Amino acid sequence: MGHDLMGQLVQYIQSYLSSDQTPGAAGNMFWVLVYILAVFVGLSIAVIAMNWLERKILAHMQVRLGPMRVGPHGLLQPIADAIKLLLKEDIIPAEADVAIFWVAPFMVVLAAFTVFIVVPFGPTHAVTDMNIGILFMLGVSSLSVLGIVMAGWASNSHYPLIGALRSSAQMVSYEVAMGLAVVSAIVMTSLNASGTGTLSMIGIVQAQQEQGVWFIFKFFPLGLIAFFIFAVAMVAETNRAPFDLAEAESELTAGFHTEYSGFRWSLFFLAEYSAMIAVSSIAVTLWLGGWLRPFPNLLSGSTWDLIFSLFPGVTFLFLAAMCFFNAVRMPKHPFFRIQTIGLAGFGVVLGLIGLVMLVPAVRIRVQDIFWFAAKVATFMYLYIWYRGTFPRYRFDQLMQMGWKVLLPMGLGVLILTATAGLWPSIQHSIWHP
Amino acid sequence: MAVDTAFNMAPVATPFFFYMLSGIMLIGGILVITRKNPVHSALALITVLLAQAAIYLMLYAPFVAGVQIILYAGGIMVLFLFVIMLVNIDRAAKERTFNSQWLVGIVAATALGGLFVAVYTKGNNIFPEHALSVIENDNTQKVATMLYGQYMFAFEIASLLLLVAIIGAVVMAKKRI
Amino acid sequence: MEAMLHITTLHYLVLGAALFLLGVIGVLTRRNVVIVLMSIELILNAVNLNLVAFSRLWGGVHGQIFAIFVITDAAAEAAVGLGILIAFFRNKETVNIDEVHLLKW
Amino acid sequence: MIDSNSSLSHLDLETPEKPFLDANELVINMGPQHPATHGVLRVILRLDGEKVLGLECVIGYLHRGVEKIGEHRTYTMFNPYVDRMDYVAAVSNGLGYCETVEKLLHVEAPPRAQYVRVILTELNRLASHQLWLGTHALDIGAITPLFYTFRDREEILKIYEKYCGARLTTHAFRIGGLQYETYNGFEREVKNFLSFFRPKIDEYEELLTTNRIWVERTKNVGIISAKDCIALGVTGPVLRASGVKWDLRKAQPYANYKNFDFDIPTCQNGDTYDRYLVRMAEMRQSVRIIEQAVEGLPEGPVMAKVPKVMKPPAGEIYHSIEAPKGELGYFIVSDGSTQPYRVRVRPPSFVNLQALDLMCRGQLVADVIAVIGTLDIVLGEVDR
Repeated sequence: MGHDLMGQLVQYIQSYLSSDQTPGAAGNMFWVLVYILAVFVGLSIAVIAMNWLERKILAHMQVRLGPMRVGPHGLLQPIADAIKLLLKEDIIPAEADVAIFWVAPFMVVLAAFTVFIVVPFGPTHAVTDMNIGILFMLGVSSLSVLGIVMAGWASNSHYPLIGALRSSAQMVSYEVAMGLAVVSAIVMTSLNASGTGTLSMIGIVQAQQEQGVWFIFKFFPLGLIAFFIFAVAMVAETNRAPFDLAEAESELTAGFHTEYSGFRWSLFFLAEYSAMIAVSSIAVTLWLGGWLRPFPNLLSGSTWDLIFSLFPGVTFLFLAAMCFFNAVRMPKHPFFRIQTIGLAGFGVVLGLIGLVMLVPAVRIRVQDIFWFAAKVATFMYLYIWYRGTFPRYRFDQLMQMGWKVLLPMGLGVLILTATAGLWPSIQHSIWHP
Repeated sequence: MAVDTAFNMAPVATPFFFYMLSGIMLIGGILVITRKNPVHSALALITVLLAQAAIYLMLYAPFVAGVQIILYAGGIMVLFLFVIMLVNIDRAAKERTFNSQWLVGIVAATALGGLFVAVYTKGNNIFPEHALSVIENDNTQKVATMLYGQYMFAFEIASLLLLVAIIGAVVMAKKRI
Repeated sequence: MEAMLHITTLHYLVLGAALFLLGVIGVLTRRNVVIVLMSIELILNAVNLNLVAFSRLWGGVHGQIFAIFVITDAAAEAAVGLGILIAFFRNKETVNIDEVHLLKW
Repeated sequence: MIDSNSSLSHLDLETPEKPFLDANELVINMGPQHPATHGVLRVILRLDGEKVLGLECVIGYLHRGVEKIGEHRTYTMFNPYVDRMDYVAAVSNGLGYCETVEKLLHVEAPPRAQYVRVILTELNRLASHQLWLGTHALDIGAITPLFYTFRDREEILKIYEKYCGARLTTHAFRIGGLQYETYNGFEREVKNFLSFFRPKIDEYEELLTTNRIWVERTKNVGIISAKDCIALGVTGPVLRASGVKWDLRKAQPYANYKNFDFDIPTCQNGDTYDRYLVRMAEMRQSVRIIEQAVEGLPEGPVMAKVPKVMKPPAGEIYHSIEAPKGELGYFIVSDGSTQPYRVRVRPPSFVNLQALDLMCRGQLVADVIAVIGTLDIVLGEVDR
């Protein structure tokens, strides 16, 4: 009986492997849990990596080195920071509304992490494929504003309150422009034989695959403008420079999380970065072809497929080579011995991952994830770049930008996209009434 | 079970989720009307709204669920919180929570509740026993077709209503226009 | 027990009725205008729940569309209501509904 | 101090504007611990939402009683203290003090000393403006210029360190001239610095001058008219950005600025962007002055004949110089003893800070930060 149960369990687990659906759609709870765990772990690693990368890239933009002490080239700095944050005293201001003060960071984190259950890392690499995928993502990510408002209010202090008011107004207004840009991409999905569009994240990417063009290039320059609107709105939505008014350091000290410290503060930090990844995923899915590799039409054929499928492994091998190169360049001093060994060890790990990714069975499955991640990483780099380049907008200018520039632009693009999509039939009805 | 297929109203573990969500909603609703601090009330109301969105999902109405989250939880409630922060609640916190006619209110509500109970116990069998089976996947498409087809006029009226509401709100809230 | 385990339309209706009653009690008994407005939202949501449950019962989407219109209404109502609240607060410096007893001040 | 003609009567600084939502006036304490108040300035902001109805500066957190200390030190001993006032432009402070006492003593520093003083003071102006630019841009949200300016300011500080052994509080000048002859290669290093620095100004401007957000954030922010500037006694780049061509280096030439050929940059609007432009142009002019001074650096002694124990004749003197931040004046009363009877400093930051309330009325919170940055205050000088 016990053996039978085990057999059934194994069969249940294996049954999913042959299906070509997401685990949520296939209804396989085991793989749903596996995927959720994978997404969670991957996201945490991405946030840690992003933390290090932001400091390093920003530092190099600003003629300095950034973290260098903890681990080789400061690689262990995020971990050291995490330990520091967890060990810090958890301060709750005396006059704070304790219950809401507690709930707020969890609300923000919840909103930032929940959206990832519909993000399609590949045709089957998503926790589930919802019929209202994009609506769900926008909706749930808009919940984080509630957490921010609560955090600002519960702190019972003026700077957090102003920060919270600023960010709530900002996020609500930019959601409108963002929504319009998203709608114009969704209109593009309906340009197929049956004339029905889709809100499903996987469906949107598949529509781009079927139409043979990424939506950013569709109806040039309409797709590009819609993408631009979204790209601006998403920076505002995540409260990042140059729209970081809510946590403007020089004005409001730290905005809505001024009174937070330690673990709770780190939750805000985590939420901010995962929200950045989330909105970038939306942009990638809607306009940049999601998991599709570049130039699927131009460079088609099995040879090109093979070459592009080698990219993930080669990238990791390249990173490993960089590690070895820098390990060799490390100063030959006993003080640096551990760091050199650590860097080389890190290179070995990266190299092994790269080698595993070159195995045919693996590389077919991971290449989608790789292309998706690479596109998202581009956005992450842009975020850092903005931060290094732009001064901060003022509140009224921000509102002006949202309501007087992006919103009319979004409406115009939506109307023009719809017109362009219907143009063949309009033409038809004009010539053949 | 034979009933199961005919009663194809919801996916796995529906009773559990239904009771959990209704519990959350009822507790949240009670908190909304009893909390002294409006921010706590708003938090409770948000919980109610989110639980209700989940119930919409159980009722195979994903689009309404999405609209509920975006509009209610992400939009209207933010407006509420915004206004609560704008108006000074220090004084409100010191005052009585309920007004002098709370007894009248309870009695009226009880009477209304009695009416509901009467209707539901008497009229139970006017509803068909078996819900029709629907496909979840084209819900959005169906809603869209209906909204821009049969209900086009109502849709336009709603947009006009929103316009009027915008102007009204601005006129009300702004001192100098 | 059997009736408890099979979730029928009636279950949703009862839930909706309960929420509706909570909303009514809130509207009738609270003094804070903001919470009165929230109670109205509660009432509207109870109605929405019924509409969607019926829509599920008949297998169409008419009820859902009605629910969407109700949500639109709720947004308009909240905007205007809160606008009035701010105008009121500016003049009387209170959010107490008992003090709204003059048509002109 | 203010005669009846240029009165402040048109400035109603007492009554703040009526708030929009009466009950909802928000009072915020910005500082003394705040990232954007440049030290320990405390600004009590009265806000309506984000709009500033009025503000009040609370100063004195850094008060050390420099003026009082002056009454208990000999003239020579007091010299290092003035470096600690505007610690960003310590050399200018020293120049002002030394020249004042020299005037009181009726001695004049020899030409070589004068030239070296000009070089060091103008280098100091560059350093001060660089620090201003970096922190001002940081306040407005551009974090990168800070690191650029600090990188280049380092080169100036290196020259100071080589010349007098100190980087910040230099104590470079002595009453009657200089204590040290310049080191070997001083001229070459200054010239190298100039050729290194000239493209850097373009680099800063490239980052900011045409940056859309920077322009939007600074144009029409914190406007102050020439009339108000004069009424409040505001001097320096703030005054010049409002259109008044007033620079003590030209108006009342000291050291030997009259030998150098340079322009006084001015702008018309008196907003934050204009003040930025004026300071950037001033940096270029400073480079010009240093160039001429290094070219024409005469030979000769660096110290005039001054008595070991200074006993200036009884009397009083007011002398002012154009410090990077505006008119820096010293008023010294001598009773004929070795110690001054009274020392009074007219620090530019202190006077300019008065304009903060006027410039911020009706602006937003974010503009207050920009205006504090553009006034270029140093609290060490405000509080003394």
